[in-house]
Parts: sequence; structure tokens; C-alpha cells
Amino acid sequence: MKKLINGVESVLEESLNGFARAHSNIIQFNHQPHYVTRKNKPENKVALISGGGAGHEPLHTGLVGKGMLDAACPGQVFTSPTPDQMLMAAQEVENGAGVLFIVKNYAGDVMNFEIAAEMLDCPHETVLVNDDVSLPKNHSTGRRGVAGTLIVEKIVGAAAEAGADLAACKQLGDKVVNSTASMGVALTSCTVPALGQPTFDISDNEVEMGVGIHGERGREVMSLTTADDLVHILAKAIDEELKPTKDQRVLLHINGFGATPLMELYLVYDLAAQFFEERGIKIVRSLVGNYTTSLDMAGCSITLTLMDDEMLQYWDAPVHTAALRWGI
Amino acid sequence: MKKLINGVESVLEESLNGFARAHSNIIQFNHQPHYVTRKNKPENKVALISGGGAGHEPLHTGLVGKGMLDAACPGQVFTSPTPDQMLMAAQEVENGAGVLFIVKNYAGDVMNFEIAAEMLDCPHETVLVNDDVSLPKNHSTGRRGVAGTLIVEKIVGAAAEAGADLAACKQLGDKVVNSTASMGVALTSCTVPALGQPTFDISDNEVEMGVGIHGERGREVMSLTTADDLVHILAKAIDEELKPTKDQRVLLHINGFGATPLMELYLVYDLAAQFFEERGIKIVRSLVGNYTTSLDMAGCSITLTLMDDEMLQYWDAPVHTAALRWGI
Amino acid sequence: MTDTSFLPPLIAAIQSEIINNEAEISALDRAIGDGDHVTNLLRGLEAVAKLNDELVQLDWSAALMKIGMTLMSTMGGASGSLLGSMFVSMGKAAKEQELDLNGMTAVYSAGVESIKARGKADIGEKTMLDTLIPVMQSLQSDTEQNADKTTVLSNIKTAATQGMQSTKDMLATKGRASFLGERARGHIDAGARTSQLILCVIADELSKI
Amino acid sequence: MTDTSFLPPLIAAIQSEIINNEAEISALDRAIGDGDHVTNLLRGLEAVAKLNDELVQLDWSAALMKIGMTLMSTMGGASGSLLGSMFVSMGKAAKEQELDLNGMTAVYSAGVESIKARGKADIGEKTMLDTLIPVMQSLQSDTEQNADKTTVLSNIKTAATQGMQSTKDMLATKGRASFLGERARGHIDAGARTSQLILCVIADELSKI
Ligand SMILES: Nc1ncnc2c1ncn2[C@@H]1O[C@H](COP(=O)(O)OP(=O)(O)O)[C@@H](O)[C@H]1O
Ligand SMILES: Nc1ncnc2c1ncn2[C@@H]1O[C@H](COP(=O)(O)OP(=O)(O)O)[C@@H](O)[C@H]1O
Ligand SMILES: [Mg+2]
Ligand SMILES: [Mg+2]
Ligand SMILES: [Mg+2]
Ligand SMILES: [Mg+2]
Repeated sequence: MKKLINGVESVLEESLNGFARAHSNIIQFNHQPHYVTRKNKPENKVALISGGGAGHEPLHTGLVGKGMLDAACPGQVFTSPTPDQMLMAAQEVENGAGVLFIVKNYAGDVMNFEIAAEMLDCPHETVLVNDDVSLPKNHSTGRRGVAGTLIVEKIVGAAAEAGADLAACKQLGDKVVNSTASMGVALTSCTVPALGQPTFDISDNEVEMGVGIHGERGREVMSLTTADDLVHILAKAIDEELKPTKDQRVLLHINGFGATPLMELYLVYDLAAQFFEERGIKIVRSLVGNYTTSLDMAGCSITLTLMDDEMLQYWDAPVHTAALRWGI
Repeated sequence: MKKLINGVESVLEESLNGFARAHSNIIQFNHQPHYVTRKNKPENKVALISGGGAGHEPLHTGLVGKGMLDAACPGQVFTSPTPDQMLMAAQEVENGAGVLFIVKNYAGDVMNFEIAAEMLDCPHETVLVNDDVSLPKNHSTGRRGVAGTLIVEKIVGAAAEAGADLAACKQLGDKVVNSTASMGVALTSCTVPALGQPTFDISDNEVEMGVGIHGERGREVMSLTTADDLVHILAKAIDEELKPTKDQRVLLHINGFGATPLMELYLVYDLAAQFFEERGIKIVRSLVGNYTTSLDMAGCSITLTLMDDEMLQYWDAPVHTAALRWGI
Repeated sequence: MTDTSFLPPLIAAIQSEIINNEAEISALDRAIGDGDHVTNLLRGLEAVAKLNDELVQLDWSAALMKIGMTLMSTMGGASGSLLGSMFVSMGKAAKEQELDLNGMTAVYSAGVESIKARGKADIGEKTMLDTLIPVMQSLQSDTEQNADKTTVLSNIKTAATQGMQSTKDMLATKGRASFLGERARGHIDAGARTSQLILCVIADELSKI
Repeated sequence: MTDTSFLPPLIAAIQSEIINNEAEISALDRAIGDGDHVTNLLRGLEAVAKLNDELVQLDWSAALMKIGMTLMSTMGGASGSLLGSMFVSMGKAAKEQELDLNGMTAVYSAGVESIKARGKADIGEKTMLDTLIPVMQSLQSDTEQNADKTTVLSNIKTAATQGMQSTKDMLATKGRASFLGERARGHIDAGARTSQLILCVIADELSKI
């Protein structure tokens, strides 16, 4: 394992320290337990809290700030955070308008957030993100939450900033989830520091199709083929799920898993955009880059969100976080 | 070689197409020859043009836009662009205030830009970036230009946007270059699509210390050691070059080479910030992420710029490009 | 019943058993999960081990509760919330129970039920429950039949081991392995394995008392 | 002199020689450069080969100029600007020269001088000039001595080959290899190798005319 670290025990703490130092103008880092909160949160704004295992950076810590999250709770690498993190973060950022938890649908995340929510004595709601269409809708655990989470956090974050109440934020979050579909393909495994070796083996002429974001294997192994073929598989699954009609406005997000160069991500963007434009769909917003990563995994996912006026307005609203910033 | 591409012949064109499509609100892509220009350039503003081999994305195409570059000329992967690209880009964006070329000091870049400049019949200047302190100052070709280039482009870009004339832009560019030092370490090679294999071999317990950004080997091979040790070597070389005095304000930039996760880059930031703060230096701005990449190389570089009021003001000025955006 | 002095050596025995099998457990979770299960468990056990001085001061209800809260706030992951819930629920149930076979069965069953509720899962889904539930059934029937200690403990080990092994050929319908469909078959579930290791150590340690 | 009909077969011969040695050249530039030299050169040659119909219509001055502009705008990299400059300068020099030994020497020398000027480099710096300059010297002395064609061509090949080989033990002071310091020793420079291959093909082709 080759990593720029001092030891597997200290990597998370040191990395969070660096993050806190680099962005001390907008966030604050609590050490015991770990959570990151936004500085200068306005009074009486619904508090948006997300979290999940570390290793997906910039998700979620990099999305804390004006117009997005009020707090993020990073767990150990690929390990859901614990209820006390969420509870303490919630108690710190809640200030009169209640708490909205944004949770990716993974057993660990769901259960730990659930426990926190049960212990929280202020109004709260949860938006469960389950945008990964590599699994059927009726999968026994439901579908996983992947790169679409950022889009939920941006749009609901803008609504909360604009004064939407808890019920409205919850409703909007559910709407974004229902309008969003994602699917990813991995070219390599990633290496979790504590494991010291790649999570799975994969040969030079194979890809894992339909992967989550924790270095798990995908739905199936496929032969390595052209970007055209791979993008077609991903885009088709998304298209069949969302069934966008002609002239539907969409946001197209190409998300890198961490080790795939921007050169390839833009190439994937081009192919995916062609796929949807050929169907008469209007790509009105786009986001290309490494946002929901799996450490040093090579590969990418495609996310599509069906947009309406309200969602567009909130997507365009000012945001100032470590990873997403515009209008400020 | 595992890449999300359709073929080594088409990767660059397809990737640029995707880039152009994703950012059509701010840039325009010219196919024959390749160059990217800013949309809505104001009249009578010095035209800033940079370029270099592809494979460093987001540099330079991702830095075209309001407050930064007016044009970028991407060559083939790691291959300097050709004079006709720069010439035609210059002719397109020049509108009365002359052209400033920002060139990384590599034989190919320097000579191709030189030829273009000789053919250009409008006032023009060149700022040569040579921030890589892994080589001695009196190196036979001069030092390489690496991640400090972005800082030059941001600060001079803001000055040009504010109406600085050609001479002032040139002078400011030289000042930023003289105030900037960088050095990098690679944990892996990268794989150039056309080569189909890693440019160099490196064992699991070695790093290349003092690398450029084209997948060349570094100054020397070293044993893989802790991030503490590696950061110390990089930071010390920079410190000895710039000799910042106590209370000096600086910008600290940790640049990923493409395959190193943000988790590690922030950890490096933490260690580098500690190094400089222990010396009484004031880190007033920071930038952490993959900006000057070497395709899928793992590793990072540290860049430090000594800042004064003028540079700070220009660093903070609004910018709207694909890769850097704030204030707009 | 307030003698919780058997806890520190028991916790130590569990720790060393998990450490001895670390590579195997890690490989199991890598094969059909994300590889962190053994790290999560060891982090939790280490935190619990640090409580030893405190635990021996507590009655078993409070000790179980404390262990549960500690696992919950240190492990993370699916297993952290589940084992945390299990011990907290056991602690609650222990308030009204003696530390005899009857009481232990009731307490353990309360713990298993809380995992079933929290995880919305049952036997046959390729999770730790495939170890935990057969042990609960074995305890319940041994209690009914008033079995002797040796029998009870030996039945625990058999049920745990058979349950753990039963996960090998299952399709997973809960946890990360469920994402793999048919590809999950042929691999033992990591949580089922650690539960079995822990239950066997407990049985062995109890046999010494 | 306007007969440039020997150019298309010559260009084809150069292309196939470079393709035959592609793996070796690529490995040379990977070892102490960035690995793209052979790709750059082949891209340039392919563009030149596409000009064949046009080139045979031109006199040699114009043909050389056209080749230079084409290399310059298609190759990129250090070698693109250098070879481009060389051919453009040769084209300019050819205007005043006959296509005889004397003229060819003058034209070639003008080309080499333009590389020296553009690259701010000279012999002994581990670049293509270590092939190009010895050939220039050989041509110049053969011209003075009025050597016969066979001798001239054979001397070109010897000078090119020795020059290329001389780069192996050099420290590099120009180009990317200069960044490697002592680590560049023991590797032949890629540009010196391609220059030698090209000059040897030219000598062989000229011997057939
Ligand atoms: N819904 C569930 N019910 C019961 N046990 C579960 C459930 N989901 C997961 N598990 C158990 O948790 C184990 C995984 O734990 P761990 O690896 O620590 O967490 P994570 O899956 O979050 O990485 C699985 O092997 C399985 O035994
Ligand atoms: N300053 C220079 N003068 C002469 N030749 C040079 C100079 N710099 C580089 N070269 C030649 O160019 C070759 C490299 O060409 P190429 O790989 O195409 O470009 P790049 O170095 O930009 O990747 C080197 O092998 C060397 O022979
Ligand atoms: Mg996990
Ligand atoms: Mg090159
Ligand atoms: Mg796990
Ligand atoms: Mg090269």
C-alpha cells in the first residue's frame, strides 16, 4: 500500500485536521466525537446534517457551508459514523427550525442515524437517498445512496437557506431523490488504509459494473470495453429508471471515484450528454469531477436529475463550501 | 492500460468536446487547431494565453474564464502545443491591449510559444514560470514550471480583469513567479494513453522525489516513508528557496497529481501548514486539490507563494472558470 | 447479582480470539462486503476493554448497558449499531433478571430481538443473525428442558458454529453482501463468523467459572 | 532543380523505419523523458506523407518549407519546434542553392544551425544535435574534399551512428533528461536515435538515385 500517510491509525484525524485548517473560514471541526459544522449559521434555519464513512471526500465534509450542510459526521473510512456524532452535531447546529438528516441508504448509515434520531428531542426528519439503479427498485435492502446525494444536499441546502421549513425541506429532498438516478463502474478496487491491500482483485481486462462507493464489488464483472459501451450501459439503466420525456430539463453529473483523471471524466460527460441529447432531453446543468469518491478507486458514475424550475433555482443559488462554490 | 476511453487516437478530442459541452456557458472550443477561449471577454483587456500538453487537467483549459485566462492551447498528452494554436488563439482573443503568454518552463513549451510570439504582430510579453525547486536555480535549462502556474494565472488574471496594462501584467507575473516555489513527490507513474503502459517502473517501497508533471522520473528515488518525512523534504526545499521571514503572509497550495485521494491531500496540507506555522509564517490563503495533474499519477506537490496586499487582493478577486470559481 | 468480575478476562479472551482470526475475518468482509468489519469490532472491543475498572463496579445490567453504549459510539458501521443495540437491550432486560440460565436466556433473547428489530432482518438473510438466532433457540429449549451447564454451553457452540456455516451457501438479502446477488454465495458472512467466535469464547469462559 | 519526386518514397521509407523501431524509441524517451517522442514524430510524418501530391509540384525550397510548417503544426513538443524550424530554415537556404553536394551541405547546415539557435544547445548536451552536428561536420569536410557520393553517404551514416551512440554516456544539459542528473547516463537520447535513423534512411535512399 502506497499512501501519503503517517500510519493507518492517525490518517483520518490528521486529514480532518488539515481540512479544518484549510477551511477555517467556513467550518469548524469538533474532535471528540468527530463532526464538522458550518460557521455563521443563521438563526431559525432548518439544520441539514449528513454523514457517512470517510473516504468519499469531498462528500460530506466538503459540502458543509452556506447554502448546503450545517454539519457532517465522518465515520472511520467506509464505516458509518456513530449515533453520538450525529446527536451532538444536531444539538450544536439546531436552532429552532428542526433537523433534517440526509442519509445514504446503507444498513450502517441508516441504523446509526435512526438511533440518533430516536434520541434527539427536537423536530426532525430524514431524507433517505437511494439513487443507485444498479439494483432493482425492490431490492431487499432498497437501493444504495451514491453520487446523487450531493444534488439532494445542494438543492435542499438552498431551500433551507431561503427559509423553507422542515416539512418543505423533507418534501423537496424526497422529490430530488425521486428525480435522481445514478450508476457507476469501477476499473480498479480501492485500498482502505486499515486493510493495506485492495478490497477486491480485478484483472486488467475486467470492470466491476454497478458498484457502490465503499470499494465493494459491483453487480457483475464485465470485460473491459470502450467508454462508449460502458457509458451506454450506465446511461441506459438511468434512462429506463427515470424515463425522461422529450424536452425534459436535466442536470447531468459525472462523478469520478478518485483516481480517474478529469480527461476521462469529461470524455464520459461527452458520451453521456450525447446519449441523452439524442433522446431530446435538455441538459441544462452539469457537474464533472471527483465529488463522491471511493478513496483511490478508478472509475466513475453517471447521475441524472430531472429538474424543474424550483430545483433549478435552488441549484443555482449561492453556495460556499470547500468543494462547491458559486455566487459567493 | 485501463482507461475510460474509446481509443488512444480520439481520447483528447472527445475529452475536449466533453469539456466544451459541460462549460459552454463560459468557454468556446476551437477544433482546428485546438484552443479554448473565454466567452464575453471585455474590450481592451490584456489577453492572457497559456497552454501546454494535455494531461494536466484542469490546468489550463479549466482556468479559462472571467478573472483568469482568455485562451488555453492544449497539446497532445504531455506534448507542448504547436505555434499555430497559440497564434490563432492570440489573434482571436487579442482586442487592443496586447497578449501575455504564460509559459511553463519546458523546452517544448518555451520554443513553441517563442515561435508563435515571433509570428504575432501585436504587443506581447511572456511570463516564464519556473517554480520547481527540485532543481538548482542554475540548472542548465532553468527550473521547470509546475503547480505554481495556476497561482500566476489567477493573480495576473485578476489584474488584467481590473484593467492592468500589458507591462503591469508582465511585471506582476514575474513578481508572482519570483515569490513562488513548488516541489513534488510521486508514489506511482502515470500511464499515457498512447504508450499504454506506465512511463516508469517503481517498486512498492519507493517514491520519486522531485518530479515534474509529465510522468518523468524525479530527481532521485527514495524509500517510501511517512508523510511527515516526505512533507518535510518538500517543505524544507521550498523554505530554503523563498526564505520567508517571520509573519510573512503566504498562500499554501497542495496539489494532487491525479490519483491521490483528497483525504491524503488534506493530511499533507496539515503537515505542511504545521511546518510553516512553526516558523512563524502566516498562512492566509490555501488551495487543496487536483489542479496541476499528471493524468493518473499518485503523489502531490506543495507550492508556497509569498503574498503581499496586491497579490492577496487579486487572489481574492472574483473568478469564474471550470475549475476555480468564487465571488461570481 | 452484581459480580461482574468475570467480565475483564472474558473481554480479553474475546479480543485475543478476534485478533487471532483477524486476517480471516477481514478476508470474509472483503469478499462480499467492504472489509472493515474486523477493524470495527476490534476498535469497539478495545474501547470496552478500557472500561474494565468501571465495569467491575457495576451490576450486570448496568455493565451490559455501558458495553452497549461504548460499542455503539466506537464501532460504527452496521455491526456497531446492531451490537450496540443488542447490549443496550440486554442491559435493560437484565434489570429484571437473575444471572441464572433462565435469566441469561431472557436477556440474550432480548438482545437478539433488538437486532432483528433494528436490522429489520431474520434468520436466513446471511447476517450475524444466522449465528445469533440458533443460539437463542438452543438456549430457549435448554432452559425449558432444564439442561445442565455443560450441555447448555456445548449446545451454544454447536448452534453458533452450524449457524455461522449455514451462511456460506445463502443468498444475502441484508447488508452489503445483498448487493452482490449470486456472487455472495460460497462466502461465510463476516458478522456471522465474529458472532460465532465470540459466543464460543463466552461458552468456554463460562465453563471455567 | 525542381524534381522533388524522390520525396514521397523517401518519406515513406522514413515512416516505415520509425515504425519498425517504435518500441525501442518509445522506451528511450520513457527512460529519460516523457515517452512521447516517437508518437510526436510519427504524427508529424503522417501529416507530411499526406502532402505527397502537393510536394512533388514544388521545388525543393518550397517543399522543405512546406514540410517544416507541417512538422511544426502537427508534432508539438520540443522535437516539433526543432524539426519544424530546421526544415523551414533549410527551405529558406535552399532558395539560393543547387541540389548538389555543395548545396545540400549548405542547406543541411542552415537547418542544423537553426536547431542550435532555437534550442540554445550544442554538441555534447545529449540531444538530437549529437547526431545532427557530426553529420554536418562530415558533410562539410566531404564537400571540401570533394568526396564521391558513396563516400559522402557512408560517412553520413557513420557520423550519425557514432553521434547517436555518443549520447549514451553523456549527462544531459538540455531537454527533459537534464532533470535526471546522473540518472540520465547509460541511456541513448531518443531524439538522437530518431535523427540517426532518419539520416541513415536518407543516405540509403539517395544511394539508389
Ligand atoms: N440488517 C442487518 N441485520 C443484521 N445484521 C446485519 C445487517 N446488516 C449487516 N449486518 C451484519 O453486519 C456485518 C457487517 O458489519 P460491518 O462490516 O462492521 O459494517 P458495514 O457493513 O457497515 O461495513 C455483516 O457481516 C452482517 O453480519
Ligand atoms: N534544447 C534542445 N536542443 C536540441 N534538442 C532538444 C532540445 N530539447 C530537447 N531536444 C530533443 O528533443 C527530444 C525530445 O523530443 P520530444 O519527446 O518529441 O519532446 P518533449 O521533450 O517535449 O517531450 C529529445 O530527445 C532531444 O533530442
Ligand atoms: Mg463499512
Ligand atoms: Mg512531451
Ligand atoms: Mg464492512
Ligand atoms: Mg518526450
